[in-house]
Amino acid sequence: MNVHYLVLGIPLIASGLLALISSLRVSTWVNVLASFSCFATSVALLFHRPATTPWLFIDDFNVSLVVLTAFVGFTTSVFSAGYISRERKEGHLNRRNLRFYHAMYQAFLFTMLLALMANNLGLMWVSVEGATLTTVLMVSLYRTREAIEAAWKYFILCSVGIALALFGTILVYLAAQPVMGPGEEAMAWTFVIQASAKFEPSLLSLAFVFLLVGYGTKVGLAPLHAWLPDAHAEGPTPISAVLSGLLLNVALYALLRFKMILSANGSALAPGPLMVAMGLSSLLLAAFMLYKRDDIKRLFAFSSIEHMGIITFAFGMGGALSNFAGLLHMTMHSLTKSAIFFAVGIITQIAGTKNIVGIRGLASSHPVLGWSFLICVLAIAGLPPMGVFMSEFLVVSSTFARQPLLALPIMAGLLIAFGALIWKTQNLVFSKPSIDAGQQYAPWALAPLFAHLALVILAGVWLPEPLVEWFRSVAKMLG
Amino acid sequence: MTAQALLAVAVFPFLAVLAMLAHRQKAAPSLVHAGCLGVSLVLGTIGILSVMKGGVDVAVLPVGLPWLKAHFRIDAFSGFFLVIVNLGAVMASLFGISYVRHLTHPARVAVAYPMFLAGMNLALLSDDAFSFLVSWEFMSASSWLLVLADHEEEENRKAAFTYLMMALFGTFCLLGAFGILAQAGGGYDFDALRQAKLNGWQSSLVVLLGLLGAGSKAGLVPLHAWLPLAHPAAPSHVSALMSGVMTKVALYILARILFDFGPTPAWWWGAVIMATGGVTAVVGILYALIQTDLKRLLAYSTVENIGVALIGLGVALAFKGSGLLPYAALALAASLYHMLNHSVMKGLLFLGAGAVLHATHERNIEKLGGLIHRMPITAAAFLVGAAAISALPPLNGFVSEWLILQTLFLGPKVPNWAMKFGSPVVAAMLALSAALAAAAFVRAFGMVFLGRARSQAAETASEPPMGMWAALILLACLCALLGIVPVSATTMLSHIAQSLMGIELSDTIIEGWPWLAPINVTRGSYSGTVLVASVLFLIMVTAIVIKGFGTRNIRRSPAWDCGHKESSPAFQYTASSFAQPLRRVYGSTAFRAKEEVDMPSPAEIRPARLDVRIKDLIWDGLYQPLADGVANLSTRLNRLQTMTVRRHLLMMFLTLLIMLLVAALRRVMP
Amino acid sequence: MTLTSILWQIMQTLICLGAAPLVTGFVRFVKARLNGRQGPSPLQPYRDLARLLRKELVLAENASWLFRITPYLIFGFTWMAASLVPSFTTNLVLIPTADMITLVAMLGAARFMIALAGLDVGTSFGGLGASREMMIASLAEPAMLMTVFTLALLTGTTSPARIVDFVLAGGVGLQVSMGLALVAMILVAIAENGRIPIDNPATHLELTMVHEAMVLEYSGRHLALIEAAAMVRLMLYISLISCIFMPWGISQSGKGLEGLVIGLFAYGFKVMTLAALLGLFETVIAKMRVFRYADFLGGALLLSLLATLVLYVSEAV
Amino acid sequence: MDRAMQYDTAHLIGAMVLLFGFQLLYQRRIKSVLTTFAFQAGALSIAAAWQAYIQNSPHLYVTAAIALIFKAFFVPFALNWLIKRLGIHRSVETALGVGPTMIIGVVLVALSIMLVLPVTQGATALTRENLAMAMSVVLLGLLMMITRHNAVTQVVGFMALENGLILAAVGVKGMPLVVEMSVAFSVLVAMILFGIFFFRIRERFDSLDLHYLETVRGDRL
Repeated sequence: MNVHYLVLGIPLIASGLLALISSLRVSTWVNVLASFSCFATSVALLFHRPATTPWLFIDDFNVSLVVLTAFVGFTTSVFSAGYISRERKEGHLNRRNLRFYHAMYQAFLFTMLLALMANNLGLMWVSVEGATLTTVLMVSLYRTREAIEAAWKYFILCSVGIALALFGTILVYLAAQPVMGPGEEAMAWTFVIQASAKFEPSLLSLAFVFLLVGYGTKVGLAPLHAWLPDAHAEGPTPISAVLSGLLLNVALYALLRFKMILSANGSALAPGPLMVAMGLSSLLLAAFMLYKRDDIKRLFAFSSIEHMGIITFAFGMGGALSNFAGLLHMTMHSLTKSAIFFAVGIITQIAGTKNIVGIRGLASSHPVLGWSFLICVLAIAGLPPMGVFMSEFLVVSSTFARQPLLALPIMAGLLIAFGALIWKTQNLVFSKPSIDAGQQYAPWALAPLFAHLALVILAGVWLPEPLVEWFRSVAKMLG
Repeated sequence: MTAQALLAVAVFPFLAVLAMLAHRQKAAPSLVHAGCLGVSLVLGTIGILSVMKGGVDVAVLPVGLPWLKAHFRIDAFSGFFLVIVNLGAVMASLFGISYVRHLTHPARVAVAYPMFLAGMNLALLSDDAFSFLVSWEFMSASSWLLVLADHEEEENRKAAFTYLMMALFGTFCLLGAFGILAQAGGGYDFDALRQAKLNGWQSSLVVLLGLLGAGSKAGLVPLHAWLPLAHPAAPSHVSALMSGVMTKVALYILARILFDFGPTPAWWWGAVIMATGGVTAVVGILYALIQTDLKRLLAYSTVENIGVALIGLGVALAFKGSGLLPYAALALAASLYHMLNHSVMKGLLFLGAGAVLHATHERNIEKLGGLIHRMPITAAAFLVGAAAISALPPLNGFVSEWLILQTLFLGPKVPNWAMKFGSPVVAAMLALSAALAAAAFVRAFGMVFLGRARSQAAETASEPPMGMWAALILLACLCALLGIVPVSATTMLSHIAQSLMGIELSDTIIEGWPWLAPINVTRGSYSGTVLVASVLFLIMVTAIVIKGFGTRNIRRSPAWDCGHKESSPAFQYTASSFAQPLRRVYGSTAFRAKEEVDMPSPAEIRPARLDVRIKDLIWDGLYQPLADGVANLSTRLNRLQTMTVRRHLLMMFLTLLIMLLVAALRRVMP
Repeated sequence: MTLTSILWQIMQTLICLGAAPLVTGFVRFVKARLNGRQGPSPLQPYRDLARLLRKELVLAENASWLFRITPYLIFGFTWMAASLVPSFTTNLVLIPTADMITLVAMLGAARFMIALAGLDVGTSFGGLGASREMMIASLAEPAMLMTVFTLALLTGTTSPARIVDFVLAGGVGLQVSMGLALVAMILVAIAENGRIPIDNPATHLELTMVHEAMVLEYSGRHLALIEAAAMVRLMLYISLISCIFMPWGISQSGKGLEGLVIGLFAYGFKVMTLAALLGLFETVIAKMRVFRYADFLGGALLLSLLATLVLYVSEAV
Repeated sequence: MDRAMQYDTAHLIGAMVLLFGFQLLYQRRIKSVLTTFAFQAGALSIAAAWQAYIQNSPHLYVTAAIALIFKAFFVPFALNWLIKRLGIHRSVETALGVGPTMIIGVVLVALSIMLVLPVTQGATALTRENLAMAMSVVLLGLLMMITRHNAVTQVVGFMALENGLILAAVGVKGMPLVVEMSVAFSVLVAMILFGIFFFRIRERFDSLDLHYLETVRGDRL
């Protein structure tokens, strides 16, 4: 049987299983093991590609994302083991919550992997919606008013977004059906992309607008981003990690699939300018918003918006360099940002507050944690030798070369965001410590963070050849 | 050669790791500095060799951008800067070996210090835009950490933040310049950038971005804001490097962009850069004149010297742009020579300040004084540095400023009015800044070392340990040497001119040892060697005559001072009273200086007061508004986040409508 | 370099030192006569110097080594500078050692040292003198360099000897900018030598004093050296002005002995005339308030800048 | 009966859905809103059934059934019950007056027609007009959501939007997964109802925010 069924099957079964297990320790272990085996099997996809069906497929684009998702899913599960147990100890969560949490975690992984592997556009849509639902449930896990409110906001905005996305999907089928005849093939991306040159351009343009607004809501592009910071802030930190690290990517991935169809069609409305506009607005808005943040999780949620903006901008600019940079940035961002949320999780737990002003001098009280957190932030802020720098280098330089005027807002946005991040982090990591060094955390809790950091730094210095090849071929497809 | 250099640089990270692991050991920081000393020695020698040998040596590592790889290369030009950097590094490390031990947090410094050196060296070695910017950023980040070495202080954090922001701004500008060049040249490696064919506005944009990018690092007015903040915050031997060396790395890349990459920019850019340099020089030294913090003062004097070096670059560009290659080579050599000299003098001065700081824990010159009695060696060395940086013969500062003046005198040879009128004005600015520098450093030296001690700390000060003053002595000797036998240095420069201008300098600048003569000897010439020799001879004669003539007995007595009896040292002339005449002359315009005298009427017993208010126009006029603007805007935008769900839906709806309209209109009007 | 050039160099060196007190004395003499006083003989400065040299040295308690070496350095630099200005011949072996920029800078070095010496003892008068001296210098030096710039543009060189050659060869003619440069240089000379209206060399205990304030603490041979240096500096400026703006009679290399004799006489005549003029000027003009120096010297700076720009108008270059 | 006839019937039904969509905008009492919505759902189910018949694709009957049972009967009843249970106002509270809302609605319809007009090549008249109507219904639903405070009316608006989607979906030949989609949406709606009930959202979706605005939301400084 094909590997990717396995990759999808493991989390699905695991989530069913976890719904039944009530012991915390067991379920934690099952969760970790399931995520790990899922990741292990997904690695196999790198080496042999299963045959394409109208429903599922693996290509240059989603293979790396699938592995990335499985990997981050795994590391996050490791992190969440430590995090959750502490939450349980401190009595923030009861047994029922946790059972539910673990089940949902696997279900969430499943839906995301499905969305990535889906060849059928409808299936992709369904699984993205599924991902939304599962995360909604997890965000409201704490049952505090804020949590419920955040979940509610998230739910309403995203369901409307989802609805619009569906309309867009229907429109695409509408455009495909006269050319390819009715049936599943007219909805399978691999077939659509080949025929799309003959599609009705104006239908495609129309479709893309709906898709951009629909999936864009999930990507968290301003001004559709309102749900994102609250959802990140109020949910358990592991969920914030996967939200930022994975879900946004998945939504963007869906959007890019359609962009490919458009650029393959040629005469349809050029998606570039729209995406550039959305990207810039997200970047600039988030950059300014960062200054007003006191809640550390909200801070990094907004930084996610900012980076999604950069990525969208890059893809909007198009061209080999920008697209490559966009893909690289997607990967790097999800690795780095989830690492940051790992650190943030530990910090908030030992500091007992999410308020940045209340946390000071981490480097003095908890050197390892403090410094690794600092490095993560520097990485996300785009300092070498970390991977984000490489992508930002490509984006900014190529933009300067092609559209100097567009480069100015990008530069301004990056600078402003950088300022906010560094200023807040500097005060958090340095100055006189506010947390007593006695506050301990499990030493292995940093392991996932280090894993991510190692990858990010490695990528900043050296990228493996096959990955580069995939990215370049995808970049070509993205036009 | 390049390979060896890379190997040597690779040692630095190990030292950093070592420092990190052994951060509990007391001796570790000193050992790390010793290691840095060794490595820098190696790199410096490599630099000298490659300058002497000329030629180009390339190495490629399979890292960095996948399709680009990391290119490294040493030519005479980068070799020269390798010399500058590692000369400074050697001295700073030598000083640091014993200095770092007395810092509050030696470990922090010991970790970041090697990384900083690595960053600077790599920046010089790298031969493609990507690895250059990586090392450039690395340099900034590590020095940021060094500025944060004492991060418990609020203002240190502020300084570090400002510094990092400026650094990033610079990076983005350079990124832009490289981007445009790379687009035109078809690749990010410097060879491609050299081949780049640009049209008019593109090359102008490149120069502008390069100027902003390098300028923000080098401390070009008005991008100099970070220097006076960061230098006092960093440990002294680090500020010696940041100020004396790192700024040169910035000028290095600027020179590359101006003379090496792409087509030669239009001559008028030369005029613009020359003028910027002039303004920078004058503004910098004017600010230096009114500082009371010794290291701030030195930082501003760095701004001045960067301006001077920039004048040279500008003139060189103007000459090259109008095809006067020999003159261009001369101007470039002059500018480079000034960079070398400045790195030596400024290193000396900052290390001297470090010695003072170490002895008194006091940076405020109003609280020092009389140190010449207790720290004679430091005083002598600092005196040499001060004289050199005030461009006094026979020291090195004079030689380079003399050469730059000579090139400015040639300026009107450019067949163009901007230069014809510009160069005299800039020459006046240069002369003015030199004279003001003399004033500033008389003030600095006088307040710190001369007179009577103004505080307990100054009274109980003592000479620093040998490791520190050894560095001071060496640098002082270097100052003298570079001034007295400049010819040997200028031969070195001629190779570089060769590599950038394609014309040997040796026949234009050297009229046979020991005469230094631009163009030819009839244009005016200078010989430090002969000068020193004859002045010494005359002094000797005088001494002998007086010995034979007058009485030898000396009587010590209280200072006469026209019969005034001055009990307390507080009666001495203070730094601010010294600056008062100059402040009256220049201050009223330069920084809106206002003096308010409150003289009590004879009956009253309250003391009289003199309040002086001084504004930093550039900060108030440029940086503060920026910060406020960002703050305001973020407050306004923040409202978006506090809307109701329905309003957010409205936003979505509007976005959708706008996009639909775009799609629709695209049909109506294609 | 020939034997004669070495010989003339030595002679020049001796003259500029030996004649300096006489010139100063002459100026004082002229002033006294113009004031209607008898006044001391022009040879008085020699006696003063001799007396000072013989006197014992009184050092302030906290005077440092810097305070003690300064007089020698000042004297050495000034003397050297003076002996590099072609007075009666341009055929001097050391001429290429320093051009006019270097001369200015050498005097600057001397000033730097004396200002430090003023600060060394830590008296308020010393500081006052030093700060004012540096303020004056900050304007005078640029002005001087700008005149040098003018000459360099006009004559294509910054070496005084070459300028002399050029002017004697009639390369200049009558230039407006030359005139402006001359005025500027005279103003600078007045300021640099601490003459009225900038400073009054004959006063003490005035809050307006500059040069004297710095050397208050000096006595004995140190004071002698400093005084001598001041005299030599006056000599230097006079001979600089004379050799650049009225180089007539100066013997150039290749000229024989008679040329040299003519040169000597011409030089003596020029120096005396300028000294007399200086004396006259000082009697008719009044001392300025300290903060009007800026206007005075700023004027000099602008004049010299103007001189350069006028060159373009008159298409001399 | 010939194809043209079939199409015209399809359009007729679609037009009905749109008509009800308009009617939703000018209802002033919640009860009547609900009945109108029930009618719209009914019309939708007829449309689905008709398409199932003319495309002879039986699975659309399921869609029709879902539309009929779930939307036309269950949801209105559930909402009625909620109104009683939570004591929600009986009258529609508008953020924007009915008049302006209607005008905007007309504009939206015009926009969607304008957008669909250029669709010519390949696409049959069927798709064109169907699409125009579906899009109008979608936009009207969205419009309703943002111009009405009341929780119930907003749920209705959301479902109206969704009706538009289904209308579009069934209208095009051989669209796969239509059933799954309508199911998925039913789940969504169910969750919304659940949420309204569970979180006691009395008057408005956004009421939750209001007294938090000062305290939590976006941790304003």
